[in-house]
Amino acid sequence: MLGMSMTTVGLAHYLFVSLVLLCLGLFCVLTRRNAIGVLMGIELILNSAGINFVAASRFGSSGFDGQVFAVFIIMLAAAESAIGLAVVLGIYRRMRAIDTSRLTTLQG
Amino acid sequence: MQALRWIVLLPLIGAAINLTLGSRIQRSVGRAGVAVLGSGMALASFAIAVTGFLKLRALEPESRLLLDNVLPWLHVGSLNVSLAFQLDPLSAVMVLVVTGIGSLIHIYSFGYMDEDPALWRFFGLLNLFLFAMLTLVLGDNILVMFVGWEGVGLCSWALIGFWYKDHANTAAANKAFLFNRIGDFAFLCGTMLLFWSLAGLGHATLVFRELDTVVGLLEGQALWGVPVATLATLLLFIGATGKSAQIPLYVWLPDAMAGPTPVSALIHAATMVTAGVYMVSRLHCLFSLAPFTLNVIAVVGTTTAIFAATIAVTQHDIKKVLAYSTVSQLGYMFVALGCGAYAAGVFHLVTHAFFKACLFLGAGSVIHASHHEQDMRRMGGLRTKMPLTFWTFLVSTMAIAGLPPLAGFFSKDEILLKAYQHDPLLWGVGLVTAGLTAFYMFRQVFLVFFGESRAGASLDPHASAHAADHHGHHVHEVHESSAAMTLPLVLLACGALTAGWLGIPSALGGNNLFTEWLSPVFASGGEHHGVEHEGLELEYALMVVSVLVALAGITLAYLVYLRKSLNADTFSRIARGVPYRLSFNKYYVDEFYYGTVLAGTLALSRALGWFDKVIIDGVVNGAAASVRAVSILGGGIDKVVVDGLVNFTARAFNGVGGALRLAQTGNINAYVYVLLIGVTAVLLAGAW
Amino acid sequence: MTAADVMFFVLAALAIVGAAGVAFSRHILYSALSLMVALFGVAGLFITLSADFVAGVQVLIYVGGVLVITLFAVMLTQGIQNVAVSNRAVGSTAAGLLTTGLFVLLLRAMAKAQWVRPSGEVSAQTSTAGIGNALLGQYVLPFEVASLVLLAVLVGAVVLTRKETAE
Amino acid sequence: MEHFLTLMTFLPLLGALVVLVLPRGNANLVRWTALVSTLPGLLLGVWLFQHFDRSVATMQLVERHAWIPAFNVQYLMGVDGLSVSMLLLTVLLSPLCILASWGIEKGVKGYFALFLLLETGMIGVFSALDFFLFFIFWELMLLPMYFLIGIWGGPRREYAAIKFFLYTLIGSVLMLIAMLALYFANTPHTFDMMVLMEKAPTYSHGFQAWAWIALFIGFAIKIPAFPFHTWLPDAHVEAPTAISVILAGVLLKMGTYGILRVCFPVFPLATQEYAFWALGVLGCWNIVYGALCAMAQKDMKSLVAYSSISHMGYVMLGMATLTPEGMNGAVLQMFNHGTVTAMLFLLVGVIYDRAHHRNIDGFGGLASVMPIYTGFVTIAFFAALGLPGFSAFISEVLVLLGTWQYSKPLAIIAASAVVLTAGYMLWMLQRVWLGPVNEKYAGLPDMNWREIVTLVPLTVIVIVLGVYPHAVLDLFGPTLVALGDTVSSAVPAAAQAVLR
Repeated sequence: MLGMSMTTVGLAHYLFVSLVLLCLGLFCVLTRRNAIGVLMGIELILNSAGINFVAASRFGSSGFDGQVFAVFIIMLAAAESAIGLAVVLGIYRRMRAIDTSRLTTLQG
Repeated sequence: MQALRWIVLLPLIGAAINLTLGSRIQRSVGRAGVAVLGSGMALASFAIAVTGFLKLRALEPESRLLLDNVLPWLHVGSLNVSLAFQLDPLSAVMVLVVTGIGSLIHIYSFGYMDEDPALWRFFGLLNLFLFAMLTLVLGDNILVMFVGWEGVGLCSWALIGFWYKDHANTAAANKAFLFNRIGDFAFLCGTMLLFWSLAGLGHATLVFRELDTVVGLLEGQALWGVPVATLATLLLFIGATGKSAQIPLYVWLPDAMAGPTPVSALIHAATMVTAGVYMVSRLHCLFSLAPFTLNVIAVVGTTTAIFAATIAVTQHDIKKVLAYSTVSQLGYMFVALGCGAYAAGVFHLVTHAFFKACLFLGAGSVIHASHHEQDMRRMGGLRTKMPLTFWTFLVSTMAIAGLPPLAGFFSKDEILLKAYQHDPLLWGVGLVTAGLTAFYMFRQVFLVFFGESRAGASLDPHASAHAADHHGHHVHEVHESSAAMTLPLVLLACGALTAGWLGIPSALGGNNLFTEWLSPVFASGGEHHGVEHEGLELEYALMVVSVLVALAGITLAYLVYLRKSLNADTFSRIARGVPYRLSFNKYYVDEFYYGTVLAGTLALSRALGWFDKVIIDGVVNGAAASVRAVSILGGGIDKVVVDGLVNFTARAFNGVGGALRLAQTGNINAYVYVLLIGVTAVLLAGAW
Repeated sequence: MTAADVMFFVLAALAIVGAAGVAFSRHILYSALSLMVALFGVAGLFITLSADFVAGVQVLIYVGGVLVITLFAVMLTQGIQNVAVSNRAVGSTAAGLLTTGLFVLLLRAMAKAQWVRPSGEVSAQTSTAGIGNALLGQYVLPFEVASLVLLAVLVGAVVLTRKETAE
Repeated sequence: MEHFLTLMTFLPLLGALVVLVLPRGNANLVRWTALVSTLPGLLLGVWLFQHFDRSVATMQLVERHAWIPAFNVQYLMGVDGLSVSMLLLTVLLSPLCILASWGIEKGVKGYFALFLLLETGMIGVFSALDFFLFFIFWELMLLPMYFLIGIWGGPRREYAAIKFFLYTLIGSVLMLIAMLALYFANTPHTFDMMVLMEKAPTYSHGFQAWAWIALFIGFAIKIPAFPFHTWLPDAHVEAPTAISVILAGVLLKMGTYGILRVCFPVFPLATQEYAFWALGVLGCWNIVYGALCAMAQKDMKSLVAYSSISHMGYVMLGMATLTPEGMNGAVLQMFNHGTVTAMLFLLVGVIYDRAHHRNIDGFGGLASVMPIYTGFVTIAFFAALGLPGFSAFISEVLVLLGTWQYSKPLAIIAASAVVLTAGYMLWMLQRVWLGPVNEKYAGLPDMNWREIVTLVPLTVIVIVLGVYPHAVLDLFGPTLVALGDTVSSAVPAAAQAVLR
């Protein structure tokens, strides 16, 4: 199945793990009503992307490119969570809530 | 000659200083400061003009031309125009009149405006006017002339409305400017026609001395079936009727009397209004090509002359009488031009400048002394209280009435002679006008200076109560004006007495210096010298007739207004008073113009304004209607259909937006849903 | 099955379980802790991919940084007293269906894809030096941009969270 | 000066960034910074004025870099006489407008940053030679304008801003379509305007026709030509003073500039075909219609707005003639209208700042209250009604002269507007400034130094150009002669074949 054997761990394994993480992250983003929860879901999605990069780098022939991108992803994730959480805090301070179903000021 | 530009520039500098820093000068140096600056510039300009004149006279008659090329102005395509000034015998005459009389009026103004807080503005504008007028007469091409032409319009506007707090004055100012502009519009069209017609012949030029040589080529050219020369001259003449107050554009001039009296004297009697006469004489080569236009000019001139004279007979306002008299006299000048007697027209222009300026200043002196009373029915008996004013006024009145040997006699007779040679009918009308002129001018003299003082007298029921109140309390204060005012009066009266001697015709033993001086200019224009072959008898006869007619007019005035042996009312009741009312109400021309042209324009403007706001902005009925249909279908009746297509577009966007808005829940999760569904759909489409 | 493979399966399980915890936990604090587990798992996976530097970064930044601020945020927004607040999930069914659908789709895409294998066996190299060279060589510009981004984030975070002055 | 134009274009943007990072509390610092950041542009403009080669019609100071090579989009800037005059106008008006905006209190930083962004957009439009770049700058201008009207405007600002935005956007869409059509009409595909011009003879007649009309409508909205003009009075009435100045002084010129820059050289045949109706007759109609509508207005600003419509008609009419007189007159009129109308709007702004309304019938006798102000008003009004001695006279006379040769009836109708213009200008002057003093406004202070400083340069220019118009005329003379020749000498491809 999918070129995945129990004996040699290859690219497909990693991709599978990454896919599971992605889907869980998405699920998290979709269902959470807590803004911080949503952010955590995004972290998961980013991590899954990171796994993909590093795996591709390991099993491909493009040197360290993948790893470099993984580093960038981590960096971006950090930036994103810092800002995201700051925003959440700001919102909380203003509206005393971080429940996304109540944060609908942007409704058109 | 470089000095020419200074004739023009000095008044400009004076104007610039007075209009910008004048109020400070007036505060720190005093009223005399601004007056000296203004008058000094005018006098300096006059001095340069005199030297220019002397220089010109020293030259051979054929080569009398001084040029000053200041600056290349416009050189685009085939248009090549410089800011350049020229002094030839014709412009020399004009310059001397403008700067000479202008200087005197500057001096007079210092006395007349002695109570006005904005003296600096007055002198600034007077100087600006001199600048514009001098540009007009010195400009060496039509475009530079046009600068002056419109410039004098501006100054006239500003000076008529000098006392701008009174609504009537500003209305008169605007009226003057607008009627002038109508003329300017025609002038511009005429210029363009002339320019392109000549350009088509390979001589694109607007320079007068070049025009003189090339306009002959226009013969045989036609536009829309009309000879180009005729069309162009007609258009230019309409311009002249605007500036020189001829039918049909004369109505602004009587209203222009709202300005201070020195302004009326300088601008609306002596100089600006003669611009049309100057322009026609300047372009006489062109006008001579168009006999039809000349006939039109002669007819318009005579009609205006008698028309204005009949109005002047019934007016009560001392300045209104003079204003209509000016219109009438300008008509005379145009008669001369129409008869091809350009020199005679210019001669009358010069003499008229002297006596009419003197009359206006005299009237101003009276008005000033009687504290801005202008109604002649409340004057009278001023002869003894204001002797200098009286004598100068009388001299000028005799001059305008055409009594020998005063200035008006010679110039008017020359015109009447030329008119007779051209068409006896013109002469007849001119003669009647002369009689009327003598009558109404002496009516004025008798009413103002003779008899008992009627100061403060109540008028007929038509007069406004306000005027009576206003004048009740200074009955006794009338006295002669100050030297600053009487000196110019005396000088001008001397001019009115003697200016005519420049042009004593050969029939009376003179040699008509004036015509001779101008002959190099008009030689090329085909001026006919018809005097010799008609014989001297005719000339004498005409002179005698005209003097007799003038005396008759004076006698009538004497009988009616001084001896009172004839009652004025009997005249005004002729034919149930219709002629009197027509004359008194100026033939209702103003009302006619207001009712048709002005009201029409305003109505059109309002209609278009409405059209723009409601129709265009509400665009196309169809679009609006369709929007309405859509909104009715939608269940709501829309009231704001008017704003139309624009708003329809907006509404369409709004509708789509409203639909899309539903998607815009503001809920993050919902957005992610949409995103994911989209991604899945793409994957489904791609991968399956 | 080598030891490395065992390692992989253990770590993968760790990551997936952690992720599931994040996604399904009812308590936001538990979610955060599960996230930590998942992140550690991913870091471990990086090691098995001989990307030791990335793994180090992952641990340092994520576990040490991101997670800590997340926890802080949780505390700050909920108040220390009642951390046991809801982390309720709504519309799980629809979301579950959608994600499952996506999962299947992507899995299928993965299976169908023609993976290009490098010809020779790729040797695992020590990555730190290589990444260092790459970062300061080929990727120097993105690296600098990244540093700017971080700077902006720093400033932005400060601006956003500072005490609001009266306006 | 290799990057002259780039420098000129983007210096204001730099200023905008600086303005944005300034502390919020210090409004004066923001104002001064904004003013200072427009000054280099002005200095560069002066340099350009002195060093611009007036004898040739070719592009100068050209900068060419590949930008998006995949689509052959270039960063291509350059100026000829036409653009130089417009650039000068822009850099001249910008600092004056900043001075005129001194009284803005709401969102000072945002206002000045947007204003500087707008300046970058305007300079960019006038110097871009790549159609794509031109379009980018064109759109770049739109956005700040929208916000400047929509946020800092009068009571109906949102309506006016949206109207402005929608109108201009429709124009942009048409322009975009024509631009892409041109791009694909050439192989290799290109946006390079100079190449587009060279290839002009190869475009088919049908293509020229519809593309010309699309472009024309796009530009006509900006001019604004009847019947696309109704956004203008609304936008003017609602916009703050300085924005009105920029709108009338520079933005309207972009319409006519675009026609001269794109429609004329790229589609000479279509220009020959449509110029009479689309530019000549419509321009003439604009002149008379705008003047009559102006007469009916009750708001000073909307009166001036309609007078703009009227005056821009001269530009269209002059362009239509293709004669050197007409075209020079048209471009000079663009410049003069920029300065004169700027004066008018600044002056209306002065009274609006004091009385907080602009109702023509609500004043009276301001001349006694504010003499200096009235002096400037008189100069500006007489300049606007084309009095000789002021700059607008020269351009109007040139346009009329050119038109007379082109079509006499049009010239006569256009010339008749001198009476109408005098009518509404003087009438307004009489109602607001002359007459008895309205006691309600007897205590208004006269102009302050800042206001005088904004008006004096314009006054000087208006007078100097009336006496020595060649200071500006020389800039674009050769360019326009070349342009006129290009258009009038173009012959249809079929005829070309016969000629060969």
